[in-house]
Amino acid sequence: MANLTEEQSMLRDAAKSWVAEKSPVTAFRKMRDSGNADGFDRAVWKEMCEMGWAGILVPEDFGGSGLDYLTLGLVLEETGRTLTASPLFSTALVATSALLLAGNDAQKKAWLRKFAGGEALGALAVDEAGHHAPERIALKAAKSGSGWTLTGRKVFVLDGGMADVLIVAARTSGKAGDKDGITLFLVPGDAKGLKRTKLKSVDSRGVANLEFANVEVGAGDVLGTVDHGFSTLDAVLDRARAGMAAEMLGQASQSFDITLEYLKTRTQFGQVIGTFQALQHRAAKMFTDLELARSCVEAALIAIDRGANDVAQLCSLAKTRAGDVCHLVSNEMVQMHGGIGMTDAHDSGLYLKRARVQEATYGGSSFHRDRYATLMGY
Amino acid sequence: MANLTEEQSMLRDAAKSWVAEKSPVTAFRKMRDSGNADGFDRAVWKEMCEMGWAGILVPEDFGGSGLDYLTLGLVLEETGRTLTASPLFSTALVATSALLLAGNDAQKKAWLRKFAGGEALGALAVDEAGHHAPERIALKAAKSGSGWTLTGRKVFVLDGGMADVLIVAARTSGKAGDKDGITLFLVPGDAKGLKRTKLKSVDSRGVANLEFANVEVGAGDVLGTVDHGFSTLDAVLDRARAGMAAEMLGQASQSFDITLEYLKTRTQFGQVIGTFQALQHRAAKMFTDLELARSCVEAALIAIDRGANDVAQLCSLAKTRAGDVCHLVSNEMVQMHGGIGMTDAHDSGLYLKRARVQEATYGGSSFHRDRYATLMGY
Amino acid sequence: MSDLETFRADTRKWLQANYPAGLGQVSLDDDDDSIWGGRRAKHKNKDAKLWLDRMAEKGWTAPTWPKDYGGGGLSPAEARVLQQELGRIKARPALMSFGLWMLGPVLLEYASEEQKREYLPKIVRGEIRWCQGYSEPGAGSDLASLRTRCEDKGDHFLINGQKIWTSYADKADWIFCLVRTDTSKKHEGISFVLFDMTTPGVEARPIKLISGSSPFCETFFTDVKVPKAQLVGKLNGGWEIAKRLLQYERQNISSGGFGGGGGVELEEIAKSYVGEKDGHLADADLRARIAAHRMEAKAFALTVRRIEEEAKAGKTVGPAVSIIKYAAAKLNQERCELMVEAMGSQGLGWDGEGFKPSEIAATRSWLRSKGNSIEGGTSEVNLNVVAKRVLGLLDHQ
Amino acid sequence: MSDLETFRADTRKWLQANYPAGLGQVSLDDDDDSIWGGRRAKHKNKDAKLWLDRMAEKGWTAPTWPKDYGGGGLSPAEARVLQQELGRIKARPALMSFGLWMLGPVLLEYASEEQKREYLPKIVRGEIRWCQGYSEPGAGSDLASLRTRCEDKGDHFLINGQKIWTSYADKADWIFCLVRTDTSKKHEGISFVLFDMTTPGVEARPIKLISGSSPFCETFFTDVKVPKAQLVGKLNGGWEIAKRLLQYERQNISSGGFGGGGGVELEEIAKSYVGEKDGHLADADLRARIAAHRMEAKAFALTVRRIEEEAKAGKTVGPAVSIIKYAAAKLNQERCELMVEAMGSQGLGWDGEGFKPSEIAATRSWLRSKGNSIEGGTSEVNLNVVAKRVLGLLDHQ
Repeated sequence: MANLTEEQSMLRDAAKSWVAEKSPVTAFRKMRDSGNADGFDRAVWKEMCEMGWAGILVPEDFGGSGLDYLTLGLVLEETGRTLTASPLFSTALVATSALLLAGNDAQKKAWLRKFAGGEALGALAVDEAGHHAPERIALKAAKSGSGWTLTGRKVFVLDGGMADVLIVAARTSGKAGDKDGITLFLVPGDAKGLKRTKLKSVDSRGVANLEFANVEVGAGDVLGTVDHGFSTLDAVLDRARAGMAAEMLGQASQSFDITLEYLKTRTQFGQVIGTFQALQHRAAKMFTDLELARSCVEAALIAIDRGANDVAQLCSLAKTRAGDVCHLVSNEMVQMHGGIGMTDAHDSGLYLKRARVQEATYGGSSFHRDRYATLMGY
Repeated sequence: MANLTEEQSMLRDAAKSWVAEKSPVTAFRKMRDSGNADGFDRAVWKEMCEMGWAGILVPEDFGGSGLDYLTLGLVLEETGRTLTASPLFSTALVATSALLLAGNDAQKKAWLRKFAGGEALGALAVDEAGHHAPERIALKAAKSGSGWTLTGRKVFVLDGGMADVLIVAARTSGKAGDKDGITLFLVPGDAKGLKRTKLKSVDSRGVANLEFANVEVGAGDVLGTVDHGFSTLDAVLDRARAGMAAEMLGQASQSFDITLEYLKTRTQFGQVIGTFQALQHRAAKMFTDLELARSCVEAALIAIDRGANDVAQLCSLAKTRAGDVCHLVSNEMVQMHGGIGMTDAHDSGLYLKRARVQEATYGGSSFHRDRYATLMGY
Repeated sequence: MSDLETFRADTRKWLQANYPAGLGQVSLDDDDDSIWGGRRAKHKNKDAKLWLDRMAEKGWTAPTWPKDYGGGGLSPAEARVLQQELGRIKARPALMSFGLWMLGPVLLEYASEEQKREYLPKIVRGEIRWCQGYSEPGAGSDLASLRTRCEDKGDHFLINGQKIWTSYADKADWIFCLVRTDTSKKHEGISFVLFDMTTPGVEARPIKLISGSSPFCETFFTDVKVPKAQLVGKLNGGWEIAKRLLQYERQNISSGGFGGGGGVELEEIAKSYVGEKDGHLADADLRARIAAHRMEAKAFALTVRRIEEEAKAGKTVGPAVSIIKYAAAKLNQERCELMVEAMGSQGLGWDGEGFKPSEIAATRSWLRSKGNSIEGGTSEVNLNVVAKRVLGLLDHQ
Repeated sequence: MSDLETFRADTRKWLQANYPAGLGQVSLDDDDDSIWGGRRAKHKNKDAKLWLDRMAEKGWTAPTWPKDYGGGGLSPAEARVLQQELGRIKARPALMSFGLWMLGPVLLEYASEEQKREYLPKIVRGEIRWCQGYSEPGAGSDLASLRTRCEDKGDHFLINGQKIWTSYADKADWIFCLVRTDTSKKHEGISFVLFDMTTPGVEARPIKLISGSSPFCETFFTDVKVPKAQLVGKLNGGWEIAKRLLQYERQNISSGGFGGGGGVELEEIAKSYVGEKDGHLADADLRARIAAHRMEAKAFALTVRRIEEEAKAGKTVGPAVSIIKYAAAKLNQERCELMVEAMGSQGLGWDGEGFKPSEIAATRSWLRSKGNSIEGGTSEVNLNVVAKRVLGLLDHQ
């Protein structure tokens, strides 16, 4: 664990106890079984906002507490432990980051205070097919009068079905594959011509497909500069990746702890199964990967806070290492629990399903290994 | 083990007992320590020829026994078990295959009988840099009068320093990277302008670098057809790969057996270390990979004998799976033996060194995975 | 013409005459009850019922069982010919049944004459559908630690306890069940009994898996009265029968079910979701991992073939067979992981809009595949067995 | 100006005046005997000798040891400043010594006053070079099973037995050695003794490794007479000292030696041997594996940094430290494997024509790296320790 400020430790501890008390896995399970299509519980979200988490990154002038990414990462790690499904990630981290990085005063005024107060939700709409490919954006934004007309589709948008405002990456020039010619737009969730389809994802989190049929937006809805949105988008994505990595780290740590506990209690052949050396070595290796992943996640968050020049590498590193350990531990959780781990009544499946969705979101390990190598020049 | 003919079983058993008696690892070690630059023991080779192994593939009209690749593979597996270094591979398998596949009567008459009788050695000279790349051949063969002039280099040629005849892949048209424009030539080992440098390889087998400075050969020395040698070369290479895979299978099996024996005798913490479950599972996984590799090696050899249409895939498969298991087992042999396995006095190092050379020869796993995927159309 | 050739000709003729034209084919995992038979089978498909009855009449649902018990009485060679001929016309299986695969073989070996005459013919005809009462919540890998009590009440047995992973307990008519008849010993305190699932006190509850609904059940026994005549073999002699039956079950799991990777191949799916670049899969990293997996799958398939050929040649089964279950489970899990990875977010749907049925199916198969290394002997137990039985390594002292 | 700043200023001034201009730098693994000191050091490099003497005079070869024993008597804070200042001028280490790293710390803790005054100053001044007599052919991972006998002969000890992996036994002056003084107990029968390697009956034979020559020796003791005053701590109380010393050794192995992957980076070497295609390594499969490895190496480096920062912040050392040795060994072995794979056949030479020195070095390093997961505690033992001490899993009964 990195050395934390007093404020960070306090917030981390507060999150820890709140999660244990108010948002155990049973709460997520209940939400899932209730068929709640939002993918989160509004009452729970309200509590999280009251604790100020929605405004961690929001400057004080806009009603937030103006803290740093490491702090938000600590909270995401704790909420990740129990699979807490909430807009914290998409609104307080992703959408907020986009506005902080590229929003003008009017745009910040319009949204940041609402985000911090829990009165509005935001979401980032980037991918248009099954695989993460930010430069392959094709959704067309055509000039019409003083504004723009958006036509195309976005898929698997996290909280896209609930968001009051969508940050949409669109193509204003060039062709799919060009980094130039991408522009970010702020689009109201209830915009005319926008069809939102809530999906039933394997991990029961709120995701949606979006169809844009001549959706009109004004000139003032451009976030950042026309045709040069990619660098902002990439920066937003890196913050999203680091945050997702923090969430995965929390989850993997929790599922490891649960599994370790089972190894210490389950008996077969007259032995607690945790005494079997093959399982001991597998557990020790998981622990090793968890420690390595923690270092990567913390380094990425700290680099963002310091505006370091290796943010991109570190975020790809954190996403990959946290994703890989989440992958490993979620599989071992099922295997080491045996038959009971295969039942829907047990939590193993919930961790397994959430893990794969997070691994794929904003680029899987394959994507980020390639990106890392490219960034390092080979 | 595939179902063998009586003849095959007999030869396999003969090889097994000969190897145990006449060519244990100590023999190879002695050869190595004697600083013998040939990389093999002529007396031992003479015995092997007397048993008819040099002529296994050679038709009876040319003094051989006209048997099949599976049979030769079985012998190579046995000689591989004790790291027997001999020209069996390069002469009786590789060079012989080249002549059988593309040689005209005169060429066959000139060499096959000598190969079978142990009066001449052959070698295949293909690669020109550290990595296997048969289509990247650049060694130039220029028409001069009725014959050709060869200029360029070949590296790490197995038995290249000893061979009486070299089968040299040269470029007669096109450029490095083209499959067309490659021609095979028969070049005497003592040809004027040919400089041979015997190398001290990590596994003490006989390899050499060859420098061709205007080496003159006649029109009759073209093996196969001008400019269309690649398909022959590829077929020869596949036979070489299958044979090398058989050798690796023998080695991996032997080093596994040695290690298993150690696990059953070495005591630490008052326990035979083979009772530790983590080691048991690692051993069981090695055994699994060995069984899978055996199936691939046998399938590749049988496919060659049957002239099946998937020889290429199966040879890449056999080379990869046998190479990977050889890699794994050679590492585990050192690790499971602990400190003693690190000493030159122990055989672990000999198996480890030979393994890596074979893995790289005629394409490593990375090369063959790529080739396999390409052959399968993705 | 050899007897075998005559048999082949007759069989072919008979099949031409008796295989219902309208029936066509069906995949092995099809759960149409007409294939599983039993008292409660509705036999919606009349051709299927006809096919079952015709095959049962000849005893060909159990080709090698003695005619006395309703079997076909065929020699192994004849049975192979029958398989070949059925394969030639791609015939749909007439009957799938745990009775045929697991119970029948052990009854032939351990049951009394009366029991054989009572139970075997009904299995052959698919009249009684059986389920297997083995695992318990506290007895998984360590099956012999099972606790379901079976008390001798003089004129009957009284059974109390719980089983888990009882496949199709909710659909089966009878159960073959391991029970504890002596609590003072472990392996020597187990007996093998048969009873009717409609007996008062028997309750089966389907288990929902992480992949959705499943054939598995939790099965509860509360004061279940079982006639003593339904004990198979000796009292407290059930463990030997149980182990023998497991061999048949594992053969069944290894051969069928997973491995190979049927349907559209992984690389084709990857191409369609990831795209291509100069004729190669666009994602080079994924391509390398798919190639490595496909090569392992090929190596596995070649190994299965090798084992079959060795068996045909009448050799004693080589050690390779011991690794089949472990290797098959590992392969299928890798394949499923690569499949959902290749599909990206399209492979992460549970159901409903936005996902094709083939995508949902891939996701469910991926989740279900996690059980491959647990059911029918965990991979850890498989590796222990290889280490000890095949490699001769000893137990930790 | 704070005391620490004054100390920094004085130190900087002293270094300017006393660091021999002609000395320059040297890599840590340099085996020039002037760096290792000892009775047999030839000190070919006079500047090195001068540098050693000047540093030893101030006790700065052992900065934190008490002045009474020749040490520098510096506070940890001052010692850190000294390190920083030495680093600032890239000073060559004045003395490398098992005496400084391993023996000294335990002598300070366990030795008698007389022993401290006798041995510590000579360590500080590099007069005596020490080697470590721990492992035996039959006692590797299970060190406490060591058998080297040490009998009490009244006025002296008599030692018979054999040690292995004794680094530099052929160059050292004295040995700190674990011996068995009670055969009836295991851990409680071990004692920690010191003796001169020139004592009659001591013979050291260098060990040749798979990678070539090495500093390791087999060391034989035949009726070696050792004064009883050279026993450290209590008779049969050596195991506690031995374990404490191992902690210092492991710190040493983890921090220095392998990991990180210095010199030219793997990817650069791969580029030069494999070539590039559209700015990427031409072999996409190798590229993906190199990237995965380099990311793990980065994760490891970040973890080491995290541990250091936690330590600086005065936190109790977190559990992460327990995995360092295991992870470092694994990483270095992967790195070496990828290195020789990237070099192709150029990475497979032993020596002589046809291979560059850098290629031979890579091959030897690859072979030597196989020892990383064995020396100083095997990876298997590391994982056992993590499982038991950190994760709280129990021993198999």
